[in-house]
Amino acid sequence: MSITYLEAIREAQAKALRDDPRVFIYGEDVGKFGGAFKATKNLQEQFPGRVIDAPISEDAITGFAVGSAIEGMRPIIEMQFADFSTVAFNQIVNQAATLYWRTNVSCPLVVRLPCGGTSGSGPFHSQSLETIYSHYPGLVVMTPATVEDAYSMLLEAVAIDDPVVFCEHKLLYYHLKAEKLPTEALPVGKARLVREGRDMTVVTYSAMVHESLAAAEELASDGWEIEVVDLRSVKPLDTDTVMASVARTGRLLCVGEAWPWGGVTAEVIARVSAEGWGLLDAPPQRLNAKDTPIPYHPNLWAAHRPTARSVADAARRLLRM
Amino acid sequence: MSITYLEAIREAQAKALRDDPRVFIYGEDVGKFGGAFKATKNLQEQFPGRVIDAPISEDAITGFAVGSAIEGMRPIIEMQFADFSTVAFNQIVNQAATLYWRTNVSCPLVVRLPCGGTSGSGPFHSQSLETIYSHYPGLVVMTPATVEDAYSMLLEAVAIDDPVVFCEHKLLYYHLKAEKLPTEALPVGKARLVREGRDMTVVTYSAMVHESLAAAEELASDGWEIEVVDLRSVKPLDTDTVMASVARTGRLLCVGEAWPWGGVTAEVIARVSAEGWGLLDAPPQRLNAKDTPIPYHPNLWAAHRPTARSVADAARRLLRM
Amino acid sequence: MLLSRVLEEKLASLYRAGKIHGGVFVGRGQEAVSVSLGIQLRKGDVFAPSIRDMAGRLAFGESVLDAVRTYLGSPLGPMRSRDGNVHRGRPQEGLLPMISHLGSMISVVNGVLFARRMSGAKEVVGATCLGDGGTSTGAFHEGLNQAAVEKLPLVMLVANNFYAYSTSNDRQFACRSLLDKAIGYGVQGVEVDGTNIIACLETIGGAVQRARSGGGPQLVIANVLRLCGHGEHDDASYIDPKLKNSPLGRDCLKVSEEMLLREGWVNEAQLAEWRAEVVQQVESAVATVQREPAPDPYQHDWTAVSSRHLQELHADTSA
Amino acid sequence: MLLSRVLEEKLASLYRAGKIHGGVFVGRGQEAVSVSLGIQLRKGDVFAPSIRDMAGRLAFGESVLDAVRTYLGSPLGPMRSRDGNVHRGRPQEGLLPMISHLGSMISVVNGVLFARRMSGAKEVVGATCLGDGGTSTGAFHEGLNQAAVEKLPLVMLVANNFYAYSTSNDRQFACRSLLDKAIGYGVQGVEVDGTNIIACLETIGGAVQRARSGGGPQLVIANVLRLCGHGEHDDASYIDPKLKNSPLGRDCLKVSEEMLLREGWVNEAQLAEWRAEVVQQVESAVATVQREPAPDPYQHDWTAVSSRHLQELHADTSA
Ligand SMILES: Cc1ncc(C[n+]2csc(CCOP(=O)(O)OP(=O)(O)O)c2C)c(N)n1
Ligand SMILES: Cc1ncc(C[n+]2csc(CCOP(=O)(O)OP(=O)(O)O)c2C)c(N)n1
Ligand SMILES: [Mg+2]
Ligand SMILES: [Mg+2]
Repeated sequence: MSITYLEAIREAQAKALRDDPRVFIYGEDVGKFGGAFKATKNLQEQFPGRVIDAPISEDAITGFAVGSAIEGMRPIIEMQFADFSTVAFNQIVNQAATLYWRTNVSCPLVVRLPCGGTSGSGPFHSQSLETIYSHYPGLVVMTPATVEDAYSMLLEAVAIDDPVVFCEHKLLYYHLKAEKLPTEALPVGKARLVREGRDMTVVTYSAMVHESLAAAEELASDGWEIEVVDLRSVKPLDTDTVMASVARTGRLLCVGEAWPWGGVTAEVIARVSAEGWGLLDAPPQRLNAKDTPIPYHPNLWAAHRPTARSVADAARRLLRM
Repeated sequence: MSITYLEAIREAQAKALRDDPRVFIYGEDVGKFGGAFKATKNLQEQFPGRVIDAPISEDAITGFAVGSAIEGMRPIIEMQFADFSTVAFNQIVNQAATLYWRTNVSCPLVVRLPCGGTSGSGPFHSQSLETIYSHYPGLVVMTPATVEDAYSMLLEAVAIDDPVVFCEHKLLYYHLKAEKLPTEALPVGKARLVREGRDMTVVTYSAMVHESLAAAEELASDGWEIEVVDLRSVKPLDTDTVMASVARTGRLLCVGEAWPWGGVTAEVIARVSAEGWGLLDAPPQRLNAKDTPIPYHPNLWAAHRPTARSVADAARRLLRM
Repeated sequence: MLLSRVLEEKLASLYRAGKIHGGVFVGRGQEAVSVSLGIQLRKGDVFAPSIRDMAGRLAFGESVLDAVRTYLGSPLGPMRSRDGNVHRGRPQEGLLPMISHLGSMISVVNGVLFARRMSGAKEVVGATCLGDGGTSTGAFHEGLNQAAVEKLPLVMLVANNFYAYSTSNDRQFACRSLLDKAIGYGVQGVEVDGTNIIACLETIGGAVQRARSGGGPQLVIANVLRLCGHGEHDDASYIDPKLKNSPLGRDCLKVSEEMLLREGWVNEAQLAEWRAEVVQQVESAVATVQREPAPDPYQHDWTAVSSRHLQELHADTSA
Repeated sequence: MLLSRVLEEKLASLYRAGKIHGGVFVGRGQEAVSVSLGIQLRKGDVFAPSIRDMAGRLAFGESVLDAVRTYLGSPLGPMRSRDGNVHRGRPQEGLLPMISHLGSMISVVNGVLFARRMSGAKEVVGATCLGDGGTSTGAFHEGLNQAAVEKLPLVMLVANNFYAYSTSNDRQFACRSLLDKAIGYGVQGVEVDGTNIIACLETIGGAVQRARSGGGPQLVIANVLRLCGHGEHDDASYIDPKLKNSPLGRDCLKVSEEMLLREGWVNEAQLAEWRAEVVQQVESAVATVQREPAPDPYQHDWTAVSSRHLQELHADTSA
């Protein structure tokens, strides 16, 4: 038996619903239909009254989740695509994110965002929005890269008392498989060393973990040992693990699928430069998507985001510095 | 005669309306009332039919501007507070910002955002939102720090063919004064060296330019010469001027009023670290607001954002590194 | 009503004396509307007031101290100096603290009501208020529609005071009456003269009652003028004198007092006594709060998430 | 209608053959509604179609080549491989390319109409389409209200096909008919049987005419079923068979053909000839586009702002 990233997300939701009567799911087409990506398939049947179709009203969907969270429920809301969370933006960053700070009442909700590019999806069904949510205080932003993390982090997202923006990568939904679901997991807030090496550290997250691992593999055949760190959550961001890795390797490349201006890669480099200056043997580098909307055509799309190829190229340049 | 930052903004709008029949102003209470901050005072009278009160519909206000821009108009829209642009977020980042790239038709509009903290304004009337707009491709993000720039950059914002997010700082509205309006100006995209020095570079923008200058003044009495760079626009970001300054001083402190995660200070440090590594004699540092909503009480507010005092402290620490 | 009026007058005078940072927003003239809602809500209900609902808040049970502490930024207030003026509440007591973005509390009330339904609570009502201008927001539309789809016991009270800040209704909407919106959501709608306390109590009370007994969402349009500026910084010179001089321009408090006198329920002396008592109550609250300490930023707990272990420690590397 | 149907059938078959990346969204069953709008718009009007408006687009003047090039990602298409499928248009010819976020084109159309009014253009109409689900968005509300306040010549056509993706109307709104929304905006509203081309032409034509002659915004509700999935990946098994078997489940194309035959305006042979011609036209467009080059990412102009000197050169330091 094997289980996909998407199935892990479904299983995590099923478990959350099973274990905790405060959990419910609300979103467009999440009910009988099981969601646009089938992440809630069969859940309405199994948990009658707790998996609820919403009108096309992302703002109100989010406000509704906040209200129920105030009352102690643990809502999971699904945006059909991360891109549509821009019309729920205000409720996420100003309502959910400020509640605890303002009132001392916590706001335990999970916003599931199907993120990231897939071929042919174009400018409005491909966005990676971790940056805009991480910038605002009050949110936890998770970016699982593996089937196991998709499962365990979603469970943890439901369990913690703060609003969580859960960035699932659509490209991983069907292709990424694991043998079984994990029974234990690193806590949220901890990055994971996914590959050891001594020549360079690649810090990355979400789908780019896999591109980076492929690049590391490619470089291994040239004799380079590349260490890869999967951030897992980008807020909080586990600077310690990053720094420890850079201390070993002396070189840092940050890779992200989001746009280049001011996101995860800038944040990681700013922290390492400020606090780990002495650890670096070469200037820290980064690789992001291009600074344009995400193109529709597969050729353009493949050139727009970092890939194993461009990560390997950037790594080679950095190794020569 | 002297003119305030706010009056400069009004004068720039008057001039734009006078010189270019394609310009019009649209926003809540901008008409006869002259806007919540009086930035459009008397303009409706002077330019009948071209200064138009909108319903409380930030999303539709922005879409309306996009439509008129498609037709060749040059709309200036006012958000009553920057914070309310979160409900126009989708139209700004997905409609306005993508139009040129998608269609080759440019989208010349200006979104005026009264930004930044003032004492007693609290979490929803104090936000500095340059980060979230700069992250998205397709927007120009201006952050004028002086009366002269408020005037000349707003005129340039109207003149250029792209959507501009114009971040005005409310704290500067009434207090900041100049003798007269400028007749020439640095082009948008160029940072300005506002104070020369050889010991350290402080890179900053908007109201923090003044806190940084005050800090530089304070340090001057200890014999330190601090160079201060005003970015003026944060997207595009003038890396060259920053780098040239760091080349002279060897030390970099970035100061911003926005929240710490991501953002202008991270972006500047990431660029300088990646491209100007050899120029630095010490780790680049930054200073931002705290990672919480902006507090209401003046005491808390003053501690939440960087001030001359905390900039000077951070600078002293960096000078010792 | 009287307490609300006196308290707000005091806050306005503190504002003029420079004792309050930020804005002061009062509900002068709208007290009959507001109190008629607040008074019909009970413990276990949920209420998300607007900026003009001092009267409704007090009637719902908010204390004068909570209001004054929030305005003066006392760390002992419910918002602990963090948020101010009208942005106060106690969510766990059913009083939701508004965020500024108009319309965005409606769906939050819906969520509370949904949770109550899930937990089996019965006869709960959720109420929220907006002005005429607030009806133009997307959030109003999504929220009211959501309540209708979920058949929630929501009372959506719109105080139509003919202006949104300076913007008159003709620049805000084009329907003949805001009441015409009810049918488009499939909710019941009623309209009332907001200067008439008896009418308000009846009409708003009826709506609350219908919501409580399963009648689904209720839209109430109360027509009234605000007898003040948008905030205390604003002289409201834009308000049409014709409206001011119309019956809608009457002061609901005066109307109420006159009625009480006319009906012989009170006499002038009693009224004066009430007022004196209320003034005393307000003055003593203000005096108490003014003696309270200011917040200390160095001792302040600067954490934005409640999961302490997930707090970003590296957030500000230099501070 | 016929062209639209044949073209979309071809696109669907290309999709099934794996020749199209991303989704294919068709308007099968809704052509009578869509074409009735497109055909009444003229040069100088502005049109922001929805995902189901192939028929209206073609009638408005969009070429088959534009559609096919966009779907196949040809750099020669109006979106130059950058955007795909239904996200196409030529703003300078009055055809606005939708962004995905439902409802957000309405205010854009308003802005175009406002600009035309400012420039003195007369008798311009702006039209845009949504489905039943789209009416739940805040953007719909703000946009329609804005048009009403500005008295713009907007035709807001809602194709009520009873489902938004899988979600049925009872989970979407609670008014009896979407038509009930018109009064709440102060706009005129009409409803029509979307399977009946004659009724559509008349009703939608009337709305366009009223908008053109100064009647202000018009809301048109066309009831109809989509005879397809939400996209071609969806089998639409959630659609109630009762609805499918009701008069609303009729195929407007068949209804139209039967009428033409019944009235004796055409015969079977002519119909077959038309269809053959249309198939030929579509096949030849597809063949042409399939021979066109794919975009070259290395030659591609990766600039998101039109002010070249303001392009961020440091955006990606390592690419
Ligand atoms: C989304 C949003 N836009 C703008 C504002 C700024 N604002 C605060 S109150 C107000 C006017 C509200 O008018 P109305 O709803 O009629 O209430 P009233 O003040 O008349 O009681 C405006 C524009 C806001 N709070 N929220
Ligand atoms: C704001 C927003 N949320 C969600 C979506 C995803 N989505 C695309 S089409 C659709 C259903 C639309 O239903 P309806 O408006 O009835 O049109 P129909 O597909 O039936 O023609 C949804 C939910 C979207 N495009 N925009
Ligand atoms: Mg009002
Ligand atoms: Mg539909």
